[in-house]
Amino acid sequence: MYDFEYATPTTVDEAVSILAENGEDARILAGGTDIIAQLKENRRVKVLVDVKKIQETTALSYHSAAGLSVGAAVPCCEAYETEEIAAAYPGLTDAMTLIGSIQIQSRATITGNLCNSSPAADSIPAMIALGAVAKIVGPNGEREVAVDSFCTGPGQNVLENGEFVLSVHFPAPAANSGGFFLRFIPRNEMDIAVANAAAYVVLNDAKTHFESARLAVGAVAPTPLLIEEAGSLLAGKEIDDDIIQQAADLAKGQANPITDMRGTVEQRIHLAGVLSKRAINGAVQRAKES
Amino acid sequence: MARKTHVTTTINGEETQFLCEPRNTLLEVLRDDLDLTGSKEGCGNGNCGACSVILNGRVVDSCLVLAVETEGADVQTIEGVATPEGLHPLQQKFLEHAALQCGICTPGFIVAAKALLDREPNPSEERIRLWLAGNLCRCTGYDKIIRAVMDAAETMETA
Amino acid sequence: MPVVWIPSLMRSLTDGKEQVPIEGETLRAVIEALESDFPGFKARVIDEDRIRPGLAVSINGEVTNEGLRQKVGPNDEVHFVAAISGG
Amino acid sequence: MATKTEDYLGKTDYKVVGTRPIRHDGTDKVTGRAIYGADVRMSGLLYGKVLRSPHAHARIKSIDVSKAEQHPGVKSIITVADLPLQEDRIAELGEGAANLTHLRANVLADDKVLYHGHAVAAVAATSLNAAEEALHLIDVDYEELEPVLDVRKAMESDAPLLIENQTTSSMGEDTGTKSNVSTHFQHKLGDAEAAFAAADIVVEREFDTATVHQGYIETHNATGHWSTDGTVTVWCSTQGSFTVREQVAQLLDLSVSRVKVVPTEIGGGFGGKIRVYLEPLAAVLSKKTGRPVQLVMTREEVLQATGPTAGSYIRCKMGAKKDGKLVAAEAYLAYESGGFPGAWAAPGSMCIFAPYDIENVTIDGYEVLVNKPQTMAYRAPGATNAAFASETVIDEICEKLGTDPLEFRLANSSKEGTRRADGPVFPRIGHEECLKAALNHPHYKSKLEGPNRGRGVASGFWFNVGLKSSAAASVNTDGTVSLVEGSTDIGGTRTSIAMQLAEVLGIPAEDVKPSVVDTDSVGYTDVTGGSRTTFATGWAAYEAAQDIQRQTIGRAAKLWEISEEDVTCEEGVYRSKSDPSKSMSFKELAGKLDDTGGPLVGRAAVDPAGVGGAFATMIVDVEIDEETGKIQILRATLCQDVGKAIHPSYVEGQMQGGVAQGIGWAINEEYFYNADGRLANGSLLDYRMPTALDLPLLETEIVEVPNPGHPYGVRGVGEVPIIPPPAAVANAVYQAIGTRMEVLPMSPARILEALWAKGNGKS
Repeated sequence: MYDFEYATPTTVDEAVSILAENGEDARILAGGTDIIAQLKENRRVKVLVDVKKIQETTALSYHSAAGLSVGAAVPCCEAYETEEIAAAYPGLTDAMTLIGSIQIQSRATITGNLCNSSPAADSIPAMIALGAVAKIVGPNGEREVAVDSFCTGPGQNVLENGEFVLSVHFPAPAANSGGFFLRFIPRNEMDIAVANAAAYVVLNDAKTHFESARLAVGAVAPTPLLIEEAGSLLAGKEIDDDIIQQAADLAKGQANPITDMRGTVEQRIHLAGVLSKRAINGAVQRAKES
Repeated sequence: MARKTHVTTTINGEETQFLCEPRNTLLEVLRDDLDLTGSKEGCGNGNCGACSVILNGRVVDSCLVLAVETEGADVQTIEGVATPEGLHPLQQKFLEHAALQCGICTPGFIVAAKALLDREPNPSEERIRLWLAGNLCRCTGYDKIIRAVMDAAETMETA
Repeated sequence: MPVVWIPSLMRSLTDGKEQVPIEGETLRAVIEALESDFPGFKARVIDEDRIRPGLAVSINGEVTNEGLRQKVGPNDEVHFVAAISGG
Repeated sequence: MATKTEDYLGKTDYKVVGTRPIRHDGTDKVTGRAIYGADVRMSGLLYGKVLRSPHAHARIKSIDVSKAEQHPGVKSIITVADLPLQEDRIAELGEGAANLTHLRANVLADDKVLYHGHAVAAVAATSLNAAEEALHLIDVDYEELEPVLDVRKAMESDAPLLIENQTTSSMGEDTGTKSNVSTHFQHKLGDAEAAFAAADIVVEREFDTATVHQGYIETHNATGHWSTDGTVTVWCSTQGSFTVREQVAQLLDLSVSRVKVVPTEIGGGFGGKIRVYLEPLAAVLSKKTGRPVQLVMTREEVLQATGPTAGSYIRCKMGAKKDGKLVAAEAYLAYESGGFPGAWAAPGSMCIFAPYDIENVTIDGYEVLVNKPQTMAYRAPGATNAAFASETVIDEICEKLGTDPLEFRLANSSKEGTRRADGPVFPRIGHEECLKAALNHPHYKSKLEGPNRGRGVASGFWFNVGLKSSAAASVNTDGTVSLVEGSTDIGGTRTSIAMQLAEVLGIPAEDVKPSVVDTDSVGYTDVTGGSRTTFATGWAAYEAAQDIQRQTIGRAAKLWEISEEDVTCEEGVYRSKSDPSKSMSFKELAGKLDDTGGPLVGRAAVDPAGVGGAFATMIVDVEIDEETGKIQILRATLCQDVGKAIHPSYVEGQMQGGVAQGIGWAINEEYFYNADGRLANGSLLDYRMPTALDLPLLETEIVEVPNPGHPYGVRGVGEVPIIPPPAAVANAVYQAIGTRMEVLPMSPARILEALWAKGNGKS
């Protein structure tokens, strides 16, 4: 590992100024599960900015009306072990309980997963489906960016020099709603998604029709994708296999994957459809049980 | 030579101070500076669990923690699992069930399993398998490990 | 008389014969006898007065650890097989 | 008095053998106290790192270390020029033979690098980070060459040559033609061609298997100290301290007595920790710096540059009569040996048809250079690839005949007297017993229902080996016995060896104190490998116990002032035949050693024949997700003839571990190389070994057909369990989805393609 400096700012301003001053040479350390692994692969960093001492990053709050706010340094396990959160956001919980191992979940954060901006990130489609918004702080103050437009390419995102994500916000779940996330991996744990999918559906009171739906897929394009057309298609429709299949086919249609050692183009496109269907079905099931 | 940071932490119940570079992982400091070589490095990037330690009550891969991050933290390693009175039930059951062959993954498994039983005294087989999926064992096929953990949980419940 | 089974890739030396009964009380004597009947045989199985590295000799199914000194009985079967170690 | 082998073999009332004592080294291993290679600490220790080739195939034009030498903390940098030149000869290295120029060029590349990760230079520095930084400052000028990664392409006459003067050797004869094929051999029994012509059913298929790694969790390591007195000490995790001694001595032009190897605890090996990689580097770096030097590989280095097992291409053809008799078999096995010659097609070809009594067989084996790391043994090396082919073909014959696959195997099984394709005749073996155990197993009798589910079976054979072992035991005055042996303990063998000594002396296993010691402290002992440790080192312990017992009888006679002939010993109790009032236990006698002649030591060195070959039969149930192609293992059972299980828990452990590795090989594990020959998945994230969540509880059925060649009937258990799983899983997959899988691993992508080819599953 190359040498680097370690900074522990205690305020947002302090962190922003270190980041702004060092530009690309500064990286954020929260859970460390990506950045430390990258440093071991000889990634060069001048200063590692540990944001865990900034109070806002460790805040985790949930209100049934206001929704969920997850600070940038809140590890996955802390979020999913909070029963109300797990109950209100099962789709997010699915993702958080799948990221790496228990050991990884003890440290890894959804903000880190978001900012690493891997096309195969597990929590990003889950966040997109739930309509999550990232709160970004930087030299010009705060701004909010929807997670569905946060990533711009593999490992790339909208963060500008000096900016970092302070927290991620999730709207309160609607009545009769359900979320679901799943991925396909060759093993049953400890793997990078060949493809993944998340769905969030809101049903009518009778739970026979979709009121609205959001479907997102990952690892099938340079960034995780929100399949907006799937949502438009499902809204107002009666729940049946055929319409769900059509929505899943829309995800397949938008998939634009690559072939690598983890999967082929054909396999990934196919899986985008399979997983989308399963995600929507899973979300519907949960909405019906809600 | 990079300058070193002074860190004060609690390791296995004892206040411990050490000097480290920012780039030193907790695993390196445990092994190379504190002579706690029970935590093993199997992969260095969080994929095998051999370096598992309990950090502030949660099991982590110490290869993916920087030592400087542990200022003020509480760290439990495999060396702190047994007491002068004897082995922890998990350790005893690992021996009785022959749940180790080469033994290199064993400290990580015991630490991770302890973290589970500390939280959930009566986990199912499936739950144990999920919890321990981040700990690779290449010798046993996991069978005897799973049985040992289930038996230890039962013993601790009735004790 | 002991019978030597000729490895298939060496049967060109023995006019295609798969098995050769041949006199000899030790492995060395057996190989020398084969050499005199089938010139070139010895060099294929012996290297510096030892059985070639990678090769082993089996007498009645038992790999010998006595090299060329191995006693060979009148009813014995002699095979040249690959030396096996394993993981 | 029990002193003869016959007195022990086949006994049903062993007191120690067959019990399950807690292993002697257990507490150290569950508390983190056990010292593995990377745990060795000493004053003045320097840290070493190895510079590795980024290319799969390149000529080294120059290496410039001058910048790196100036880097703070760097103490020494070495290249191949620092290793004595070796003549091009084959040396016996205590574990098979090796060409010394190749061994040297593998440790540090000579004029060419032959695989991604090939060692090029090594640095010793005051810290690991300093050593690592220095690596980036070494300038190597490479001329890149075209890599060849596929065994069939490498065999083509116009393929790029890895070793330019390499020719093909066929049973001692050199073809003289330059080729990547280093070895061709052949086994011929009967007339396969004629028998195929007369067969009613002939099945032929082609198979490919990927390169896979042993995947031990502990990475390679070595700590070397070159003393000013000219002796070298090496601490390392190895399967064989004596072969490391031999290899280091040969590579450094030292006599073996100048090298001492201290084997630390070892974190898995499975065949992969026999060849030296770091040990000579640690020694030379220590010589140059005057300080001890430690090198520890990263996981990526292990995957890139140690010895995985061979990828292969296999053609297999078998023929049977309508009445269910196998009459002919033919195989063509081409195994990758990696960057240097020496692969595992030989044992593969000797095992491929060994479970069956077939009168007409032709087998051709080829070992082929490719730009991958030099392959190494992996648990029954070569046999798993081979059985994947033959056991799949047999399954298809059973299907065509409409016969139960276990009944068919039973009807055609090898037994005592069956001639193997490579010539020799089997002694007493237990394949039939394994098959019967499988037929009668509740698993096989259970119903498997549900869509996309299938059950498969397969058998496997492995020779096991004997080789040399030594042991010495001293009797302590408290009645315990301290046992020293040279077999590094990877899976509880201290205990299985100690138990064999305890059985003779009639003392509890716990009263034996076994230690694995360095090469100066015990007689020569071959590697912990070849399933030989409990067999051969156990035998040495048994003999050492006999040596003790001969002496204790003398001591008892002296004590009682009677003749030795008047003393009997049964299960640790000494009695006078003529005077029943005289009796005492081993422990009591041990307390009286001082009065009867002083210390008592027993010793033995063995090189046993009588190795018992081993068979295993597996039953496996799978379920396939039709939409994703993923295989889930529902249930797995292995029935294995172990001869005699000395410590059944660790026998089961070997069976389960082998099955788990075999399942990993079957469904997910493989090396991914980019087109330019770079390893893309050098991590445990993407080299996908099974996790706890990927396997069910693994059922074991220990079959005991005592090996008449061993005092207790031991055959050896470590290797054979890895052989059946890939074929058994493939056969189960066929039952589930109706496609014969011909490529390992049967990854989800490959299963999905198979489903698509049938028109299934594609949404």
